[in-house]
Parts: sequence; C-alpha cells; structure tokens
Amino acid sequence: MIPLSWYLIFAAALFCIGLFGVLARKNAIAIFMGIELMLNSVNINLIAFWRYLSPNFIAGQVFTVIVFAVAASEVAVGLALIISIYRRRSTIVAEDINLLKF
Amino acid sequence: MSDPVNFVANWLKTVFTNWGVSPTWTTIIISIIGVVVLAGVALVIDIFLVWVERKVVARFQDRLGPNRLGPFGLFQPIADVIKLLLKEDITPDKADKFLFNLAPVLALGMAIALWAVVPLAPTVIGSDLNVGVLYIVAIGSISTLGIIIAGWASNNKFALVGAFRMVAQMISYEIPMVISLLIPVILAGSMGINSIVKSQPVWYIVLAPVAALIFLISSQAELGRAPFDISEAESEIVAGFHIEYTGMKFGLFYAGELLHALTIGGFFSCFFLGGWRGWGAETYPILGIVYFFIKAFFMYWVIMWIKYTFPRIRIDQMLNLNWKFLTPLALAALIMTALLDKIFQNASSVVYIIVMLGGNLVLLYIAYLVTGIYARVERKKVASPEDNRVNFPIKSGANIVETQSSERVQA
Amino acid sequence: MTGLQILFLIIAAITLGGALMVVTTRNLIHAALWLILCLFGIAVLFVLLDAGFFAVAQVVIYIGAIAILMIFAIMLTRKVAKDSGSQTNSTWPIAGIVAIVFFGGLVFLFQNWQPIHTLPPTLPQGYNSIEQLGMALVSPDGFLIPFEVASILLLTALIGALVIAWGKNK
Amino acid sequence: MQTDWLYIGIMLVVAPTFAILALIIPRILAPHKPSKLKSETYECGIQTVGDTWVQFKAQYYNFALIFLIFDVEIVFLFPWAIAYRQLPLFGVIEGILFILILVAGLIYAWKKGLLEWS
Repeated sequence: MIPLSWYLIFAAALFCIGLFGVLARKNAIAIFMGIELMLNSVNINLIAFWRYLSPNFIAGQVFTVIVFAVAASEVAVGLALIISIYRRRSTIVAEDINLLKF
Repeated sequence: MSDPVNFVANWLKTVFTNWGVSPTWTTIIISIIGVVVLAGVALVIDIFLVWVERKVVARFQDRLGPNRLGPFGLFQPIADVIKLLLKEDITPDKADKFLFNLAPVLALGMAIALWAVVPLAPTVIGSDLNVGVLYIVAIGSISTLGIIIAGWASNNKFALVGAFRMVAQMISYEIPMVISLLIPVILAGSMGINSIVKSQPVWYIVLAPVAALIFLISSQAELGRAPFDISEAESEIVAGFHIEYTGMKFGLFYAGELLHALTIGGFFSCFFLGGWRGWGAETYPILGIVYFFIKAFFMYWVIMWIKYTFPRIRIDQMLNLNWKFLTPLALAALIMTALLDKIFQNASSVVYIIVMLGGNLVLLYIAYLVTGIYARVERKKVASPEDNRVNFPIKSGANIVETQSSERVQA
Repeated sequence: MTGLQILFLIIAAITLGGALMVVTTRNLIHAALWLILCLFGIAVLFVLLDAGFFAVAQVVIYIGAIAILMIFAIMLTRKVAKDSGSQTNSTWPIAGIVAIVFFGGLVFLFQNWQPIHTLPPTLPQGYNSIEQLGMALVSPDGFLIPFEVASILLLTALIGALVIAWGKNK
Repeated sequence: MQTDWLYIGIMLVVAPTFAILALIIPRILAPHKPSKLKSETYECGIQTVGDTWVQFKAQYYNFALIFLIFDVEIVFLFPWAIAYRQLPLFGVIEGILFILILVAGLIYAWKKGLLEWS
C-alpha cells in the first residue's frame, strides 16, 4: 500500500518544478505550462486527501472538478491575452512586455 | 460450452492455480493473454476490413473490386500487407524522427485500445469500466494528438495544413458526439458500456433517434472520412497530414482509420442498437458475439455508404454544420430527453416509448423547419443583386462544391 | 515493496521527468508534448487513487483540450517559437533556488504532520463515487452554488477570451 | 475497480507494441537505400521554398477555445447524468440551467460572427 506521504511529496515536487518554470521561463506560453503543472499538483493533493482522509465526504472530488473548470478558464483567457499581445507587439517574451513596469 | 471465452479463462485460472501461481499474478497473466488475443483479433479483422472496404466501394461504384486473388479476391489484403512490409520506409531529412515514428503508432494503437471496453457478449468484455463512455472520448483525444504530431513532425506544409484542418474538425465534432453520448448515459444511468447495453430492452435508437443521428454524423467527421475529408483533400493538399508517410507507416494510418470506422460501428450498435442483445444471447453468450458483429458491420456498411455517396463539403460548411446545427440540436435533444424521462418515468412502458419517440420526432421536425428558414435567408443573401456573381463565395483554400448541394447536406 | 509501490515510483519518475523537460526544453512544441506525458502520468496516479473518473477527465480536458489549445497558441505565435536563443530569464538560478527551498520547506512541514503516514481506508462495497459526485453537485445542501458559478465562470471565460483575442478586429 | 484498470493499462501498453512491431518488421525485410533526393520534403515535385512556416489561420484557435469550454462543461455533466436516476426534478433542472448558461456563450459567439469562416 502506498502511504499518503508519497503522494504529498510527489505533488510538492511537481509544484516546485512548475514554480521554477513560472519563474525562469521567458516565453509566456511556457509560463502557462508551469502554471498547469502547479494546478495539477494541487489536484493530486485534493484527490489524495479525499481518498486517504475522508472517502465518504465528496468535497475533495468537487474541488477537483472546480479546479478543472478554473484551469480551463485560466488557459482560455490567458492564452487569449498572449495572442492579443502578440498581435499588437509581435512578441510573447514576458520580459519585453513591460508597458506597465516602472 | 455456451461461453467458450470464459470457459478458457477459468480453465487457465485453474491451471495457473495448480502450478502455484499467486492469485494476483494469475489475474495479471490472464489479463495479458486476454489483451493479446483481443488485439490480435482486432488486427486480423483490420486486415480483412481492407478487403471489405475495397469490395463494397467497388459495388457502390458499379465495379467488381478485387476478384483475382483467392475466392472473391479474399487474399488480396494479405498480398497488400506483404507489399507494405516489403516497401522501403523513407523518413524525410527535416522530420522530427522520434515524433514522426510515434504518430502512426498512436493512430493504430488507439484504434485497438478502444476495443478494451467493447462488450462483445454479456460476459465477454475486456474491461467493464465504470467510466467507459468517457474512456472512448479520452482515447479519441489522444488520437487527435497523434494527428497534430504527424503533421508537425513531418515538417511539410501540406502535412501541417492537413493536420490543422483535421484537428479543427475532430475537436469541433467531439462536442456534439459527446453530448449525444450523454443521452444513453442518462437513459441507462451508467457510463459503463455493458450496463448501457444491458438496459436496452428497447433499443435506444427508438428512444433517442436524434442522438443516434448526431452520433453517426459526428463520428463520421471524427473519422475524417468523406464527406468530412477536407483534411486530406487530394486536389489541394495532396494527402493531408500523412503526406510524408510511406510503406508500413502509411499502412498504420490506413489500418487505424479502417479499424476506427468499424469500432465506431461497434459503439453505435452498443449505444443505440442494443449491442449483443438478441434472441438467446443471455444464455448463449457466443450468439451475443455474432449479433454484435452483425450490427457493427451493418453500421460500418452505413458509414461506407455515406462516405461513397456524398461529395466533400467545404471547411466553412463543415464548421457551420457542427456549430450552428449539430451542437444546438444535440443540446436541445439532451434537455428534452432529461425532462421527458423525468416526467414520464413512472408511466407505462408503451406510453414512455411513444412520448420519447414523439418528442424526438417533433424536435427533428422543428430542426427541419428552422434550417429551412435559415437556408432561405442565406440563399437570399447570396442572391441579392449588389453582390451577384461577383462575390460568389469561393472560400480560400476550399474546393468548390455547388451551393445547392451544400445546402442539401446542411438541411 | 509491493507491486503497486513500484508502479507508483515508475509513474512518479516519468511524470517528474516529463515536468522537468517541460520547464527546460527549448522547443516549445516539444515542451507541450512533454507536458502531455506529464499530465498522462498524473491521470495514471488518479487511477491508483481509485478516482477513475478524474483519470479520464484529466485526459479529456487537459490532453484533449488544454494541451491542444496550447499547441494552437504556439503555432499562432510561431515567430517566437522558432527563436533559437535562450528560453530562460537571466535570473533562472534564483528561480531554481526558490523552487528547491520551497520544496525543502514543504517536506519539512510534512514531517510535523501526523496523518501523513496513513494508509488508504478501504472503500465500502458498491460505493459509486461518480454518482455521489453528481448528487453533491446539484443538491442544495451540497455544492449547487459552486456548480452554477462554475458554469458562469466558463461562460465569462469564453466571452472574455473571444473579446480579448479578437475584439477590435470585428 | 482496480482489475478493470489493470486490463486497460495492459491494453495501452500492448496496443502500441503491436503497432511498433509492424514498424520493426519492415526494418528487417524492406530494402533501405536512402538518398538525398529521396528524403527531401515532398512538395508536388518542386523544390521546397523556405521552411514550414504556413499561415496559421486564427479561426482554428477560436474553435479550439469554444471546444475547450464546452469540453469542460460536458465533463461536469457526466456525474450529473450518472446521478440522474436518483435526482428529483429540481436537480435535473439545475443541470439544464447549467447547460443553458453555456448556450449563452455559443449564442454570443454566433452573434459576433466568430463562428464564420472567413
């Protein structure tokens, strides 16, 4: 049997790899991929907690479904923003998009 | 001996237990044997399908088809396979080697993987997954991915254009297909395909003909077969996403498409034609297999019939048909089925069937009327004097089909 | 070490390896495909957690829709995707340190938390978690409001994305 | 439950293996004489110009976007459909409301002409 800790450590590692991707990558779409990894690690945690701690209480699964919806919305709007920027500025390198930077 | 498959499985189980193999390993070994047998049978049927396809298309076109090699040309596909095996395999220099090889593997592999959840008989089913319907959709998503990979890894303009067209089509038509699959799920109260078959004393094509129709049309598009074959329109992009593939790699795409078509036929029969159900199938599961394959091949024949009858539609017509006709119709059918079933669930079965069938027919008639009005408005727009003939809507990158026939396809 | 544990370790290794490739590969299409491998590994983990519905939902939503949308977006912005220069910020070592420190902190926190060593309780016979989920989603005592709000969220996202991407041109 | 998935897992390994076998056999049997001309990118017999930068039509992205939203919606609806038998009429109407809210998005895209192929 797999103890809960394995899942948690796995999810933590995945989250940190995603975090590294978000912080280190230049390309905005690559940053999105990092965010996807982080959201997925959260999903694993939610399902693991549901399975190990409260299998009769369905909230963990409901949260995961909601995370799916949030992830989809976030990707839809985020990629639309990236495309919009690309159409105006011809770049999606996060460093170059500095109009609001001061 | 009414159930040879389970008989063999149980016999193997006792043999392994007598050898002192632990129960877990027995299950695993029997599963592996089951998978290999199922996949092997699927591949043999696949080779046979090449003959069926060529013979049937020949008959549709008033030809004879393969008739030299063996009785009725039955050995022709074997010769084809030997030819494909002996052909040189060319990988273009600019291709992404690994992904280039991965794509055909995904194409055929996913078509075989679909058979894992097909109930061939009441007791003969690879895996009675409780999320069977979504499993089909998931495997479909992976095959979509295979096509993107094929188009991108070939590093060829035609391949990339073909792949994009194909993917746009597949993802668009996935929506009405899955919505129409929700209707049998609602009626059966389960996503397991075997339980859907079991709950069909009355075939769902009677209770939900609209869903059956939408499933048929959208799976035809999902397959990328004519009339939805803009992705491989020979006259403009040569062969579509598999233009760079030669020899056996192309053969895998071809085999995958044929097997997928039969699989769609099988799923149609499971969801709407009662799958293995038939006289005596409960007591003699072997009869169930026969019934299942009769229905599956009948639906395969229907798919071929559509393919060889309709002209290719343009990409704008393809998208219009999906988003402006099939998706709203599928949603309407879903809402109607959910409401009617809930209201009449305690009525006697005759009343229930009449209500469901009537509701579907009324829905179809309304759809017919609305489409007629829409078509009239569109026709007026096209025929209005200011842009008469000058702006005849020849869309870029689409082949020319007469507007008349296109409206017939949409109606 | 049971077979299940070995399976978990193999899947976890593949998934984490895929994730590492996602954040380090130069070619964005390759990164997207590694992301897909990683998401598939997570789907397998959902199966190990007895959440078959989420395994297939993961494949349908993430691989079938989100990953494909990303590939389309990469294709749309291809001039950048072909950019052969470095794909990371100049500050990437700091990012690496932050990630490692964060991971270390999380693992340190886990040690002080008792339930971490629990083994999974057996699910009751005939327990259909998908049905329970469906009931919970639409019952007023359950999660009716989040369910409908999710619908509104998706609607807003659809309209917003279409407006943001193409608003001015139409 | 787990045995069902065991079968699926084995299938997902075996099915591609069959396909890979079909790719390996020609490696042994078929001739292999690569030449520069043979492994060029095919373009109807003319020389390939430039790289594979084709104009990616922005509409494809639109449809992928609408597809994504509807896909998520459908996944939400599957648990509802399975619990359908146990639900009161009220619960069924909740599900229908969920569908109708998203239909508004489709109508919006339609009205704005984003479903047109131009």
